[in-house]
Amino acid sequence: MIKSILPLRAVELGYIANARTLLDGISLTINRGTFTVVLGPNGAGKSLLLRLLHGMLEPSTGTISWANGSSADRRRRQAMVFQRPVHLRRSVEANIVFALGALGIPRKDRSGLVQLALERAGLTAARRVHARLLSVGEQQRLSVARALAAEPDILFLDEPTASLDPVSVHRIETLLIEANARGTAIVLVTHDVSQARRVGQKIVFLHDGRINGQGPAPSFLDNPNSDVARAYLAGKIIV
Amino acid sequence: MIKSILPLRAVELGYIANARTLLDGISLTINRGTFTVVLGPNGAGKSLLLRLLHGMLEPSTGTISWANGSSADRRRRQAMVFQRPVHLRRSVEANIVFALGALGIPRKDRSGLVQLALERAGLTAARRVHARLLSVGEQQRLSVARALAAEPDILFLDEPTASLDPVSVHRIETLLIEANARGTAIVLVTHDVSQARRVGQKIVFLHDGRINGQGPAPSFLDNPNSDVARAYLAGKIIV
Amino acid sequence: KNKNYIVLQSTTSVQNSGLLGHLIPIFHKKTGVGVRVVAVGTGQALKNARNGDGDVLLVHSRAAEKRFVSLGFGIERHEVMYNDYVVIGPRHDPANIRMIDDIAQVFLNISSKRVPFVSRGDNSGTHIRELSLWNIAGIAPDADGAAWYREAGSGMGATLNIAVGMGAYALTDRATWLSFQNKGDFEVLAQGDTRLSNPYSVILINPVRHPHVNGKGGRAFIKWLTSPEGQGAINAFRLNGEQLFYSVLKN
Amino acid sequence: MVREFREKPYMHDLNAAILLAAQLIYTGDADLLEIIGLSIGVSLTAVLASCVIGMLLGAAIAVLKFRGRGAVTILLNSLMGLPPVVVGLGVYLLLSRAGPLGVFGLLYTPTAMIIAQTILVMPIVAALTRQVVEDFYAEYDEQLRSLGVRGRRLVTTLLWDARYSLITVALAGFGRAIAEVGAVMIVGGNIDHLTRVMTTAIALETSKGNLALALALGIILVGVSLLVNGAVASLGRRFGRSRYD
Amino acid sequence: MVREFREKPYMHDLNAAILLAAQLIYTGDADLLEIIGLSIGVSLTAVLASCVIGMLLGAAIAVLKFRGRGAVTILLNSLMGLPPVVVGLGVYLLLSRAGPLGVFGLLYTPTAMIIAQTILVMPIVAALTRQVVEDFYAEYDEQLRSLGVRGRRLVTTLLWDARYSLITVALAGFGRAIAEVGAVMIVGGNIDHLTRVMTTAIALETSKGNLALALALGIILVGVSLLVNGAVASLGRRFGRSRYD
Ligand SMILES: Nc1ncnc2c1ncn2[C@@H]1O[C@H](COP(=O)(O)OP(=O)(O)OP(=O)(O)O)[C@@H](O)[C@H]1O
Ligand SMILES: Nc1ncnc2c1ncn2[C@@H]1O[C@H](COP(=O)(O)OP(=O)(O)OP(=O)(O)O)[C@@H](O)[C@H]1O
Ligand SMILES: [Mg+2]
Ligand SMILES: [Mg+2]
Repeated sequence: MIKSILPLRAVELGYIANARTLLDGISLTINRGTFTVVLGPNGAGKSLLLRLLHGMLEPSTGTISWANGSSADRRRRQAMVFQRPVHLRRSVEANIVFALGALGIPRKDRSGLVQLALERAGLTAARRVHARLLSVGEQQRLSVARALAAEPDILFLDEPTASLDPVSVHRIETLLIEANARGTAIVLVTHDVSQARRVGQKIVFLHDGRINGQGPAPSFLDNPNSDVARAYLAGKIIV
Repeated sequence: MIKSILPLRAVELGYIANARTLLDGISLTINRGTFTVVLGPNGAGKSLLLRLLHGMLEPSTGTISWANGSSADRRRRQAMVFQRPVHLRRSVEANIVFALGALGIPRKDRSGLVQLALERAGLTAARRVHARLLSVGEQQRLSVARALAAEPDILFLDEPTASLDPVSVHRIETLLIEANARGTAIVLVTHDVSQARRVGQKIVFLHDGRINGQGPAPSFLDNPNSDVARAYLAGKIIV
Repeated sequence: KNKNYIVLQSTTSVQNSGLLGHLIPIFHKKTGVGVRVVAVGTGQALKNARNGDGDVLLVHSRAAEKRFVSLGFGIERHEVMYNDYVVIGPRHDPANIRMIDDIAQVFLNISSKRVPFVSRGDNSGTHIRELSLWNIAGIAPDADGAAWYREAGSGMGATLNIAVGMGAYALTDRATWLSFQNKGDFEVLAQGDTRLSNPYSVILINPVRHPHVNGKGGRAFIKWLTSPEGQGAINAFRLNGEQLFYSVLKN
Repeated sequence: MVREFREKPYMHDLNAAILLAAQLIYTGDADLLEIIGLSIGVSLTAVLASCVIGMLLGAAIAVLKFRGRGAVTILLNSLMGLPPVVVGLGVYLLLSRAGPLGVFGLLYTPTAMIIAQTILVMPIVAALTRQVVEDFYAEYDEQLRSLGVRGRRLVTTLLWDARYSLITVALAGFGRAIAEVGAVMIVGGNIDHLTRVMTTAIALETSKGNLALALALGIILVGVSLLVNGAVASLGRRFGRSRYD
Repeated sequence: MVREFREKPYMHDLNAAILLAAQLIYTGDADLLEIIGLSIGVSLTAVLASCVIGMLLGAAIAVLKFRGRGAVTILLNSLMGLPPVVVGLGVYLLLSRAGPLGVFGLLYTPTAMIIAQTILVMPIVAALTRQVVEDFYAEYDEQLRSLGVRGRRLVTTLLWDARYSLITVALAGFGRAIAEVGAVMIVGGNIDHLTRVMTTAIALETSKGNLALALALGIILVGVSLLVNGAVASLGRRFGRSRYD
């Protein structure tokens, strides 16, 4: 087992597309075992930021650097739950098996991990169902379980509980807190301020492509260090 | 202007796919100007029910009947916001124009309605952006604005605020309440119990493909007339 | 209708050898009538002509031509020229036919040595002649489903390509052979028997049956081709210094 | 063109063909240019006609629910295997003087060639379009039905949204048209200066045993295809295709 | 077969051809069955080979980022327009006694025909597969990259998920193979009882002027295509395709 690939250091990230500056001057460090919540209005650039950090897009400016590991390690030791889950045209179970295979998990370890993931997603009964036939919420749970399955060093989640019922929200939050306690760094995008309060250690507030205030979770949420964030938390931001 | 196509009457609806009974014995009436909220855990069949009512799927058993209108009227006088917004590969504005055209709105009336829809969605600045480049939340707002544009008799919404920031949620709720006040019947699926409390007149609780309790909004939520609903509202349902 | 051109349904040998490319400009210069050549197998040419798709025929299959005219599809049939058939084969001549004058003996040698022979097998003028030559030699080549006798079912050029590719003998008209480029180490091994003569005819497609036929232009073409001038032009055509076609007009 | 190269010594290998091709292009032989022009003209026209008919037809089959839809799809897929010679014969029988359309005198004209190639290419365009549009429609289906989009509007909307993928379909049709010889040979007649196109010229040279020249013409034909494809690609890029399209 | 119908009275219209086709099928002519068998055998084998190579190649081009990807795509699209006669000539030069592979004695054998058709069909399969897989990949791209799926695994995953759409691609390849005559004519030689297939038989009857018989054979060939397509469709249905696939 190699050392954790963390900390992740992003310096002055910027992203420009179609002549629009969508992200600008974002600097951020993610340490082992931390729990970061990214807040911000629709279109602020939260999903873009996650994509950059996860290596899905190349930043237009700035750099992203990891502390350890080959590029293959880095790929294998991080995971992301996308805002719109995408599943292969196969059964629920086969989707998890596939993901484990892709991550290089030895064949003998897979079946145990699959069981665990199915239980976590509450999909044990639906294991043979075609993944694309699941309800939206079930698909989202499958995504989260799949991402957690390989116990990554860092886990990016883009509004993973947006379509979940309250009980499922609670279960996912518990899973995240547990994983975090085992050392997985978590970066979570959400619109649910009370969720941020429940799970977050550090809040990053994004507005219009810039970090517009950040701080430790309870204190920042109670008393944000930026006007925009204060307005947002009071439910008053103009989109 | 023809009379409203409402009331909509569904009798003993059932839906079976791949030998699984997904909906069973659902009877429901939607009157003019009502606001119905459908609650229920992931996979309960909420989206399926909306699809059946909106005519996207044929029920396996039972009947759906409208009070008035030709089949073309019925299509034109109802609208639905799907759980996963789908937009054409064109600009934001062109998407709304297209929808209005499809609904048979005369050309001269369109541009005013487009302005209004853009404002409602908070997308006036993004009108020329390719719709598929919008953030998920923005796409969802576009869907809602598009559906509201033609002032339908009945509007089905499948978790329309799931990915929205709190301010946008508030704006959409206001728009729905306003439309409802103008006479549009609304059927809203949501996982947000406080949202149900804010906007709903009548709650329908769905569980495992069956209606498992229903009633007027505040009283049902405070004191549900079914055990399952009570457990769900207390955050305790086993999925 | 005043078309200033005729469509000539011709056999491929006169086209591929370049004869028509030699004759047509001379004719065009003299009369102002253009000639559009559709070069196909004799069978297809006759069929097209029956349907009225063309004005003049230039083919080489006496029996079929006579039938065509007797059925009223064509008029004014004239034999205009001839050349001859030859047997070609690989230089080392496994069947030992070189310099044999009697064509029947040539075919006997080939069949008795069971050396590969490629037949056109397409019912063309050349194919029919080949069959009659086997008949003269008293052999039924495809009777025993013999592997040495292959029906190519192709035009002359394609059949020659196959013969060269397989190292087999074949019967071909001399004009096509001389103008053929893919000879490899093949050469003419047997020739000269009078039974190898190959006469060509022109026929005007019957304007009574097919009113759109350009009778005027067609007649002009036939008249010119059979005139001393046209006959001279046929004799004058050379390919690599060799005369390929001989006029029927004795001069 | 023919005469010029007839006198070349015997050669049959690929190198000779490539050299010959280069030489033909370099000298800019007027006959060759005429033949290339006709090839492109006939095939592009046929493909255009095929796309107009075939794409509408294919998209309609993809989105409309009707009895026998499965059978029509199988038929369409089968017609991708229409042999050019058979199409040529069919068109010949139609256009022949003895045939029903004989009075128009279209046989042995470029128009006849266009008709034959259109019949040949249209099913290919339609069958491939059906598949492409059906794949797109899976995503749009409910949203468009919800909006009440039906019939002609549904078909054109999907064709427009699938336009970048349909370029490849059109190019497949073009490839089929520009390369085929059986149909144009029969209905065109390979008449010099009138209906001789690249493929019939190649067939002619092959039958003369001019294999090197035939191959050289073939190489040039592939070059022409490359040019057309390159032009289409750069047009496509011009009108920009983002990864979200 | 040939001899049997040679003496038929003059007929040239479609009706006669249809009648003749029915008669041929009814009598179950042994020669005809042999020819049909060879046609299907050669073309199916060639299509199988083309699919193995072409689908892997097409999918690889669709998903791998490399310099010159655009150029390769254009090349592939252009090669859909490879003229059969040219492919036939190329293979002929390779396999002829004087050619580099002459020692194997493959010329004028079914193997030669399979090789030629594979060269002809492979680019079509590859180019269409590239488009189909690229369209699918747009949806999967980020998810699969996030999972670290790359290289061979990426290619096979996408091919498997796109399998229903790729059936149409394979059928397009089959159509091309079963219908072409130029290549098999040159490398096969249309030798009776050895390399005669449906299309070369049709060309032969056409050159004899037996248009009705040629057309009848064409109709039978389309019928054969229908059977193959129908079989593929029913297999596809057997292994079920829901609307979510
Ligand atoms: N390639 C692109 N070209 C132009 N604009 C883009 C592109 N990609 C994203 N955008 C824009 O960037 C902005 C930020 O998008 P992003 O998806 O990161 O928002 P978000 O913060 O995740 O919002 P949400 O909460 O709605 O998910 C949006 O306004 C979107 O329209
Ligand atoms: N065609 C089908 N075949 C089999 N099962 C299906 C099919 N369509 C839907 N289902 C199943 O039906 C159930 C209900 O799906 P539906 O999308 O209606 O749930 P939902 O109540 O909207 O859930 P969510 O809150 O997650 O959106 C799910 O468990 C799903 O897997
Ligand atoms: Mg987002
Ligand atoms: Mg749902």
